[in-house]
Amino acid sequence: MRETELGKATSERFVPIEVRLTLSYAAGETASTFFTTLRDHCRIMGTKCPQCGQVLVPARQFCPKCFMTTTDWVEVGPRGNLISHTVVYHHGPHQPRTVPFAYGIIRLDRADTNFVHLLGECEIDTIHNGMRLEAVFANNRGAGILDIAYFRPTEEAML
Amino acid sequence: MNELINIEIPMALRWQFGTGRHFSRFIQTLRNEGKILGIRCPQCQRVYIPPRLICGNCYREMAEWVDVKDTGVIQGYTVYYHPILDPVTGEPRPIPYGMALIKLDGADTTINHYLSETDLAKLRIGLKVRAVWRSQRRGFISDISHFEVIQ
Amino acid sequence: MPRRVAIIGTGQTKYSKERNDVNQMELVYKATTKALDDAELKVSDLDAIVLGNMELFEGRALPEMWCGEGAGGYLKSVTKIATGGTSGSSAAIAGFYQVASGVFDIVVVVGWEKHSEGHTQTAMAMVDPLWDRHVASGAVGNFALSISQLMAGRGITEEQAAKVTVKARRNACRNPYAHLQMPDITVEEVLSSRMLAHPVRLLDMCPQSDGACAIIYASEERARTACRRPAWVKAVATRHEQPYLGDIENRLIIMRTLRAAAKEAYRQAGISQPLRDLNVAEIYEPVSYAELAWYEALGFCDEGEAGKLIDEGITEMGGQLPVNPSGGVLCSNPVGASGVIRVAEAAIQIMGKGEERQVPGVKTALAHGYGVYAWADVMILSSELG
Amino acid sequence: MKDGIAIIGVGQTEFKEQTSETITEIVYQAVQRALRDARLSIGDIDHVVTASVDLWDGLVASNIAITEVVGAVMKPEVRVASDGLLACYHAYMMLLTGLYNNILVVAHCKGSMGNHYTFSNWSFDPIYQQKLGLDFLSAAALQANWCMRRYGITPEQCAQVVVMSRSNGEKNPRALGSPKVTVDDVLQSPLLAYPIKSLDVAPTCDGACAMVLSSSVEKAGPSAKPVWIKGVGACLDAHYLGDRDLSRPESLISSGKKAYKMAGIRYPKKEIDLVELSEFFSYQELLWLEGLGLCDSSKVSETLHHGVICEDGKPSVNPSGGVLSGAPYIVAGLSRLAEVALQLRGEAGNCQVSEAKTALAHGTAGPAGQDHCVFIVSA
Repeated sequence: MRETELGKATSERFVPIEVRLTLSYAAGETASTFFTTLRDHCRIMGTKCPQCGQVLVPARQFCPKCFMTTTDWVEVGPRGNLISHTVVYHHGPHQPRTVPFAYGIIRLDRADTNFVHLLGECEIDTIHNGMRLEAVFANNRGAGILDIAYFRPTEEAML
Repeated sequence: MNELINIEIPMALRWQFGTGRHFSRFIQTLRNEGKILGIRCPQCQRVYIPPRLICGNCYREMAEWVDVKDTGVIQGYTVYYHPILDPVTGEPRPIPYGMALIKLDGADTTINHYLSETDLAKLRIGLKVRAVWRSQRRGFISDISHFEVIQ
Repeated sequence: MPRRVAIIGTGQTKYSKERNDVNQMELVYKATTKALDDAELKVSDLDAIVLGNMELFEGRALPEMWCGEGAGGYLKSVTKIATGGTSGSSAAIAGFYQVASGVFDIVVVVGWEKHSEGHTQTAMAMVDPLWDRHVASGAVGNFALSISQLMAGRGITEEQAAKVTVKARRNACRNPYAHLQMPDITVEEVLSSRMLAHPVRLLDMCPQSDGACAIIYASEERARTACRRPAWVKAVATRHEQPYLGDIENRLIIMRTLRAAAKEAYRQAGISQPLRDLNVAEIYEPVSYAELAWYEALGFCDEGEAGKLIDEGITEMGGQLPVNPSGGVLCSNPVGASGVIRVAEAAIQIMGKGEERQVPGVKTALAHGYGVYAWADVMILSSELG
Repeated sequence: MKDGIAIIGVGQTEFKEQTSETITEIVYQAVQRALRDARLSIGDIDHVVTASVDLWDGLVASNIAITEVVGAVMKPEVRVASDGLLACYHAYMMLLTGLYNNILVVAHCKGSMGNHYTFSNWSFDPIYQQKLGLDFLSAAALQANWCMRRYGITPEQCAQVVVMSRSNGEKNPRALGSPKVTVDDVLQSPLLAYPIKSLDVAPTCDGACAMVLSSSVEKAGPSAKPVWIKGVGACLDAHYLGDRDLSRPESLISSGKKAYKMAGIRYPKKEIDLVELSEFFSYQELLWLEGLGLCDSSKVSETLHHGVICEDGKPSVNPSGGVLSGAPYIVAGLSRLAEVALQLRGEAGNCQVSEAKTALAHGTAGPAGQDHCVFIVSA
């Protein structure tokens, strides 16, 4: 933690404190398979719950509702329909894109849960719920959720 | 066993800490006059450093400010051989370095601070020490660079 | 009198330096499913969840939002406790209250931590920024300063502390979950390990571990039907202390918080002589010297006699009061879980499920949580409803 | 046993946009006011339950900073690291055990210390969501867009909610006192995340709230004005946003049902006189009412232009100005319960609702209302 100007008492009423460090979180076996498949084959994977039969996307080790370990892997998407969206105008240092940018909640083909990701290559006012989308994969992929760059409208969505 | 992935996320966060009534006066007095202020509980008469709103033992508000000297007595000590990040410089502190629990003359609580002495044979509880101040004061106890043993 | 409550199941993951095969939520899931199997229950039997975790160590906020599902928390009441080192024991106590209240019949308490994913030392430095952060000495330094008082005031020696480490790391060899297991560790080996901050050496200090531990509470009726030998909760007590290290005079010698919590717990459980009335104790020792300080504060011995207890093997396996058959915090320390592990291991001894680390004939067990500079939780479990 | 627990004292600081007071000072002020209101001294308190979150406080184990002022030196305290109302639920259960007489519940947060939305990014799972940059604002915007479409809620109706909250809030000395606004002011305020505009958002602020709960009210003497806790429910929803139908607040519906069942309430719309909700965004006031079965969002447009939110103004909603006129995160839920207690004691001053007998207080935490807690109380 480098607190270069720690406690520089700008005024004795307020003291600025800063923390800079990098956290590293294990994705676990299931999410690691999801990410390596994304990176190496540009395929989006879900896992199926043996009890309720739902295909959970992105892939989960267990079904949160049935508390059962998932067994089979199912490829989903890369296309799907937009369920809800927002366009962010308020900047924050934690955002991966400069504003304005859009988020979408997308029901990918063959998935039983929705997928949350960024939207791109579309005019803000053309975004409408139900529109048909397809995943656009990043050029250099490092096994992370941003290996999918964003989802864009398919050709027929543009007609 | 397939490849296991780790997700790296950089954290860069800032907080604006309010110093409040007591600490703002402690900072001002230390920075401007080089004096260390404690505060005394009207009930148990204990003088606390750092100064604060209430005495936890008596649940009484404290208002009597007390000047505390920059000399004191060692109540506990250690010599550090394991580098730890110095929060002021942000660099690992060169080892070995001494640390002590010091009851400053005029205070009833101790402060943990750095000690120049690193020879364990010379260290024991009860030794008298004196503060060695940094040239430039900013109003924090780290304005004292370390303590040195007197005698 | 509150409803009677018992622990009817426990679940632990293997504690280790790094669990890269599971993320935090999956780690919680692993411990929870094991506890459900142990109690022969399904997730639908759980009425509520209590979690213990010091999330800022891993840079998190509101971790129950993500990890609550791992403990079966979907569409259930989830309460997340965070009180420093006592997070696990305080969560265990909170789970007891929620069942004793009558609002819930079956509650699972899960504590977890993944130190491999965070910065414990720097997070420890995120203490009071106006004071502690300027001389933050971290866990090792804070203990070293207080241990010099303990040695001067109570005559505790480095050898006696080394014996505590040897007892812990050998006991841990009979605990399949323990992180550090050293079958042939010797006092000499401990005394020659690298000095961190005098007199604390590398082998005197607890590790930083990844791991999770779950316990399941049941109301009296459910406990009777669900479990052959439930571990009944006889006492719970907590004491917190003033905020700064320098406020606490002769911290490890006086330890007024642990003395008061133990006294209250013994009163509730009808214990007059702990050394005689307790059959096993799982206590929270982040450094070997602390175990000797806790012996006195818990009333296992008179003033200045803690060294005698370890020298005469009274707290060894086979001694009059075995302490930490599990290997304790010295062998496994995922901070959010460490307090729950103490309670789980005490319950395991009562339920007779200790396998190789089982102390014969355990009827009454003590579990202790320690945190911050001098916070204390004490819990007493018994095989008899009484 | 269940009816034996009452709120016998409430205390709150004046919420401020930014104060240089420390967390210790604002908590002390709230505790002093609650003890005075309960006519008790700190010695009468036998356990403390606090609510705070380390990342927002910038401290590890941030309850260390308030141990002295909540009277927990050499006494028991436990910290629930979530909204104050959930901490209160735990305190309520502790009292039901019969092991304690009076429990002090305290919640604090200084929103001015840091960037609220950047902090909230750290509460999303780091594996699949955090690196997308999601925060409480974008999660709420996804929910707003979805539920406004489903229930036909319009931006004008959301703006109306802000107008009513601000006008109620102005009459409430305890509220932040954000200035009155018009529907047009709200509609023209800058868009933060479609469809949420800046005036649709509850301003972050600094403050603390404390409350004394008692299981031995008869000992509290004649002047006591107990507010009895009749029912409580709390519930957590799925975390991954894609696992939830954001237009249907499952965990709020479940929390409400549990609280109604415990309180013996079968027709909430008729039996609840007064509601204080934790709405951090204007659309949430309507969505929470829908989830609690207290108003039919599709009929909101008619009721709104009568200047009320629910049909024939019953229950009355957020007379205090609600969270929308400004309440600190983490403190919001507990301060709703404090406002409701004052209302039932007839001590709410200018924003007093006439003869309210049974009231509901609501708290929420996490993205897009993932975790909810509901209290039903009566005079």
